[in-house]
Amino acid sequence: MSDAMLYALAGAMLAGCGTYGLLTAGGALGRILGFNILGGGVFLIFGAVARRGAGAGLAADPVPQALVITGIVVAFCATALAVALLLRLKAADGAGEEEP
Amino acid sequence: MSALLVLALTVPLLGLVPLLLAGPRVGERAALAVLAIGAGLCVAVGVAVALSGRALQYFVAGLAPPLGIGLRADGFSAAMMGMSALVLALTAFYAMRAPGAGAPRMPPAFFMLLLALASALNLAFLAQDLFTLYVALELLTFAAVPLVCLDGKPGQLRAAMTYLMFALFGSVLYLLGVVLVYGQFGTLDFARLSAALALAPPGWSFGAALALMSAGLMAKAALFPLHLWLPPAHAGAPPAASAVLSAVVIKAPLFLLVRLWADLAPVPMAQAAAPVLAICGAGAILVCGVVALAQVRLKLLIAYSTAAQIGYLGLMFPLAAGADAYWSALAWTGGTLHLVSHAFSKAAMFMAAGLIAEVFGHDRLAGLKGAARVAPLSIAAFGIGGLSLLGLPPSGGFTAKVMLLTSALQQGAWWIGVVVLAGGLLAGGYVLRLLVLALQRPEDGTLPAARECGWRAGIALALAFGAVALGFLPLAPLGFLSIGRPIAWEGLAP
Amino acid sequence: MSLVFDALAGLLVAGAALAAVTAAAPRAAVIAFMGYGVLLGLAWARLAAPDVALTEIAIGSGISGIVLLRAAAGLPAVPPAANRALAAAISVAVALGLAALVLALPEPAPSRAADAAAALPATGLGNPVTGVLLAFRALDTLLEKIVLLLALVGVWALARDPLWRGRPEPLFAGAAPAPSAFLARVLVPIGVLVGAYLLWAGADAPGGAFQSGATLAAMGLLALMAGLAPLPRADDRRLRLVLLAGPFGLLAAGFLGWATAGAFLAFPPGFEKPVIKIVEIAITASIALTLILVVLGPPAGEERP
Amino acid sequence: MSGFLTTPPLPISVAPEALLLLAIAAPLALALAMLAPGLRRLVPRLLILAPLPALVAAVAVPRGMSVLVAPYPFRFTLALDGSGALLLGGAALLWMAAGAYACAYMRKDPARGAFATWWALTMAGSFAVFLVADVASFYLAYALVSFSAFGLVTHDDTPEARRAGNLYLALTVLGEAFLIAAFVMLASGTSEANPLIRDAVAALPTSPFRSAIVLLLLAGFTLKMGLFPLHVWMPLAHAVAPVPGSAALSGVVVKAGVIGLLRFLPDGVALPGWGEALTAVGIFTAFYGVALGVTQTHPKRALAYSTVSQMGVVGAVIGAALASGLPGAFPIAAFYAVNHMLLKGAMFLVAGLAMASAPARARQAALIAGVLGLSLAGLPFTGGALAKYAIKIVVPDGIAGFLLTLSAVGSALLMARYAVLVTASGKERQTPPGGILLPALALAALALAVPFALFAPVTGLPLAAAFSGDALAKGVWPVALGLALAGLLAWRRWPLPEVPAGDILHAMGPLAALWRHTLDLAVAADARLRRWPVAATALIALAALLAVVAR
Repeated sequence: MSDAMLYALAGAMLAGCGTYGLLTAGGALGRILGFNILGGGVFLIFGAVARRGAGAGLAADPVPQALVITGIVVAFCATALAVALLLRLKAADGAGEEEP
Repeated sequence: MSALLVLALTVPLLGLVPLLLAGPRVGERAALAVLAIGAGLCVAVGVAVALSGRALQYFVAGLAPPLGIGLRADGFSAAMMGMSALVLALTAFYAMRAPGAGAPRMPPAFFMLLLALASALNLAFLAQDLFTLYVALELLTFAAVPLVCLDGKPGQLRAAMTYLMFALFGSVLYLLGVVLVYGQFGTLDFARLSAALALAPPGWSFGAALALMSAGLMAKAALFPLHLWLPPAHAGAPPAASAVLSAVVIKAPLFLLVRLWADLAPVPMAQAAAPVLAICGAGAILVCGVVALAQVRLKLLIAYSTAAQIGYLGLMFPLAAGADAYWSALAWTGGTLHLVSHAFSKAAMFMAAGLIAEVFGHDRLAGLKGAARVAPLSIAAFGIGGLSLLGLPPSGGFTAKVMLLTSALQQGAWWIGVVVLAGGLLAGGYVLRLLVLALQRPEDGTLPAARECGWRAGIALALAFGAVALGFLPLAPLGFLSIGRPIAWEGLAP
Repeated sequence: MSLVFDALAGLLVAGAALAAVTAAAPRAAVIAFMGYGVLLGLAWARLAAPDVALTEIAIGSGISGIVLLRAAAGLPAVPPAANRALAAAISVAVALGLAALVLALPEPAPSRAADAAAALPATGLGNPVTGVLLAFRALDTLLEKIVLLLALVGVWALARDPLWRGRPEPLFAGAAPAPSAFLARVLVPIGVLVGAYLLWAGADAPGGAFQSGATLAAMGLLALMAGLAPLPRADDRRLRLVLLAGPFGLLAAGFLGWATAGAFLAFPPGFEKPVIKIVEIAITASIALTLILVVLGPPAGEERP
Repeated sequence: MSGFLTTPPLPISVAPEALLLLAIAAPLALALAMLAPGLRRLVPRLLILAPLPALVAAVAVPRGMSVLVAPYPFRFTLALDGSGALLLGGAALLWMAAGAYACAYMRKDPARGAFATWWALTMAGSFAVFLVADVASFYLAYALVSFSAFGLVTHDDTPEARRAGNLYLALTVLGEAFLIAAFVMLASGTSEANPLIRDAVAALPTSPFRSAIVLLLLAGFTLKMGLFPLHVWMPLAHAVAPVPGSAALSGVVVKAGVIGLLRFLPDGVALPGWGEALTAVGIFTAFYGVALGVTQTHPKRALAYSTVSQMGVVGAVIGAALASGLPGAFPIAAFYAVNHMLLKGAMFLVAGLAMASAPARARQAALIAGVLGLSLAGLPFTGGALAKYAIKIVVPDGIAGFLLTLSAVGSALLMARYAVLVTASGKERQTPPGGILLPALALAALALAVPFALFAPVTGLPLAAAFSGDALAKGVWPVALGLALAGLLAWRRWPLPEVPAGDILHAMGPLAALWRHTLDLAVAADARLRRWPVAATALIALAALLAVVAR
């Protein structure tokens, strides 16, 4: 068992945690957290894939690592958009805005 | 010629600059111009593909896969690009100076999101790298979600939230599939993967990766039973937004679903998975079709109709993966044609619904009696677009349905034929419901004094006639759609 | 020994994640999530991915944390929507299925490390991850910048109509306490220096535009929270120019490369490094500003100071 | 056989091809003209002339002529054969007379423009179904005539009209589904995607899908003809339309179903089993229509049930031809249909005339109605007797033949009922709109006369054959018996409780409940599936399922 495999398994565990969050969350915030954790698990597995691909003098395959960085940014954008929606919804509900 | 691919991706983005820096008027004009040019570029890609009979390809940064990213337009891509660019450009004109638009926020926001959609769609149709496609899908989602809640009503915000969260769930599953593919093959390029798969039959883990990607795409396309977000989102959005969301946005994940199973997956694997996709499609057609009949609001009816109509693509998979080359190709053409003609019909129908709602101030079906008197062009656009959904000739919907039926029949898939026919019956129910009401005599004093906006109804009508025009295609596999299949890079050792 | 450490780290991350998804109170869940982010950064460092580790800590934990904390403020605890036992069973099945999938990954692992190492010298860069991001897969990076810009457009589109041009709400209600203002005065310059270093070093060592931009954004947010700078207006022309500089700078460089090197997003031969450097600076500025604005949320009116 | 079926009475040499196209294009052009505000006022008058090219085509275009209007891949082809010419000519006459009638009848109707549009579209569709020779165009023409007729049914926009219209539309969509399935299977027997009907039908007897095709064709076309149990829409729809609309619906639109059977079933080839089944359904319908028709208290509903009954006869004739494989039988069925077309059209116009007149005038109209009715029942020396005689060629003596003869008793009874209802339909102090009398009389005269001109060319027998003593005897007794029965019933003050129009529809309560249940079930299932935890679980389950099957 290599360190990469250990972290891949940790990634699988994170994905399970994230799935649990996405399934059980009663509100949007819980789902956002679940999505982030599930995503984190997927990224971690990708990181393990990168580590397994070490070679040619590099400690890891740089391609998956770069993809993970892009993925983290995209996930952050998703989080920010979801939170903005959440806050707007909270304000709308709080202000008693209703459908016409 | 290949330069067209890069331009199709980047030109729509250029429109963002004036929208962010200049005044709303200039920005809006620039956006319209850019979308019109974008449509021209997409049509040019189609012409170039048709004339050369080969796929156009481009390596970004001059670097071939596996390290670099390739763009490639085959016949299928080009058809989808042309369709989506036309719908987007016409939608932009439709949305121009729409009354009641929440100035000063909505027009620039709408056009920025529309431009991003244009670019993201082209990327989804062109990119040959699974991860780049992930970014394209995310870009698409982030442009689509704010469109849903552009009016800012609580119901729309809730719909947008559900849409965003479910789409994100789908994205993560898609990405998980991508990760597993990279872990197994060390490349994410379609052509490279095809070559690798041809060398050695893949194991179960490749099937799992495909399954994860497909489930994610189905969530983003709202294919039954994953359609929870579609009806409220598409029904709640402003009409112009609904038109693009229903007509083109969900087509990108569907397109990729076809790519994965028809172009990438080895045939035995595709054959094994196809029934599952077909059952989802049948569920969509039957359940969402029946639920559409129960709707009391026009836009919800149209939204459920979208959820039902995408089911036809699901039905295509077992037929297109069949053993006989001709009948498979016929089903493939039928499925693709359905994607395209549904886009034209649905855009026309949502635009018409928007104009009708503008005239009446609501979209409750029971209150739309006599609508043909105050919004004749809109009703005509809805009706003509709807005829295609019903499968009446001449229309793209008719041709597509006949192709699917013929293929189902020839391959002995009776149940698919029955579902196709039942779908037509249900479509008849929900399309004719409005038409019948619109032709009735209104109760005294219920007819509004306002009249429809003629030129915007004209745009809807033009789109509806687009769906009709597709009915003049021959009832045979379309050569154009098979240009560039199977996927391979020319001039590159496998 | 190191395997034990790795196993422990993995379990810790998973534990923090579990705490985040099971916590009843939103605030507690977010704090657990931030802890999870830091631990995940540690895992990335152990996976020989310092660039990812920096990104994860800065964005995945840091700025996401601020955003989520803001969302959690005043949010009531919501009871779970689904049958917990069933959800737990599904989640365990997902984890086990994924574990089986990763264990089935082929040996030896396919890798692009050799290709990347071979192509790297042509770019003049020393950090292979930066090379992938800015040279080999610059298209992804360009699109990622557009995604970021679009997220901001999406956030802004949530403003109420008449307030669309104004300033956002303050991050946290109430005036900043004096100690935090003092802390900010000390921390911000240091943070800016760190950010600048990350950008400079990113070409050859771990670091790069994104990590640097995220650090700068964090400093900017700190300064705003401490009241050191006024909240920016959404319609400020200069601000919008900075927002556009990154994505469209990269796009312009792409076209320049098309003209000089014959391929879109290639870099002018012989001038790879300087062009990449300039683009990186523009990207960093855009990222920092976009992140700040995204975190601040939609414009909320004219009358904010 | 010679004459009308094989050579036109007045052949023309100038562009007969163009005439075929013009027959369809003329009414279509009028429908389009309704879009132009400047032309709109002219259209109703021009509608009288619009059928003229079709009429000329029916009498002057060489039989067997076929025109490829649009080449591959469309293969939009027009062709004229004997049966088509018969129905086309009859339809053109009916459309002209009814058009003139409508022009006067609808003069004060504010929505006459809309009526004119639907009228023109239905007309174009009806001519097209008689003329098109390729499968796809037939489907289009059939859809055009079917859907446009909806506008005629619902023109008055009363609650009954809406209900009838909705039912009509629902069944029309159902019929289209049957037909497209049948056509796709038919086309699969040829090498063409859109074959000529002739080629497709030639491949039918050997098709692997033969049973399915025939079943679907029968379901689709008998739905339009109103054969039991798919007749439910007809009494509702034909009774609620404005009078000229009813005439067109009962006269022409139902014949789209007849031409469908004639075109898509093989003439001269036996389809054992199917022929007998169609005959049985036809004969049952013939009696069923009469039985329900005699209980009606409104002349238009009685006429609608009479159409059901008469189409049953046509169905039985076609069925007998299929059972025996007798060649050349189909034109005889078309001949019978043309006779019915003109008579039924005239009867509706006369009924409308009476309903708009004072009682004295209505009684005069009832006289004409009676003559028309006697012709329909087949009283010797009328046109109807020729039609009845002709079908005996196809349906020989035997059980079926006897039953068909017996159905004439019913027809006579029903026609007597119709005449009585017409008599009673006048109201004091009303005068009919000027200009409706002449078209009604003209059509009545044509209906009585035209069969005499067509009998010999269609049957190949001399006209005198129909006047032999044997034929006369066979023709008289059913009519006499029917009239006697009518007299008996009239003496007992017609002690028949009225069956509501749509009859078995009212027994469909459980079906409606089932549909509502399905609807509720689907809505509930949808609501459940659209809950977040369910959908999220479904997403994971779907991924797992796909992963398992795609090993």
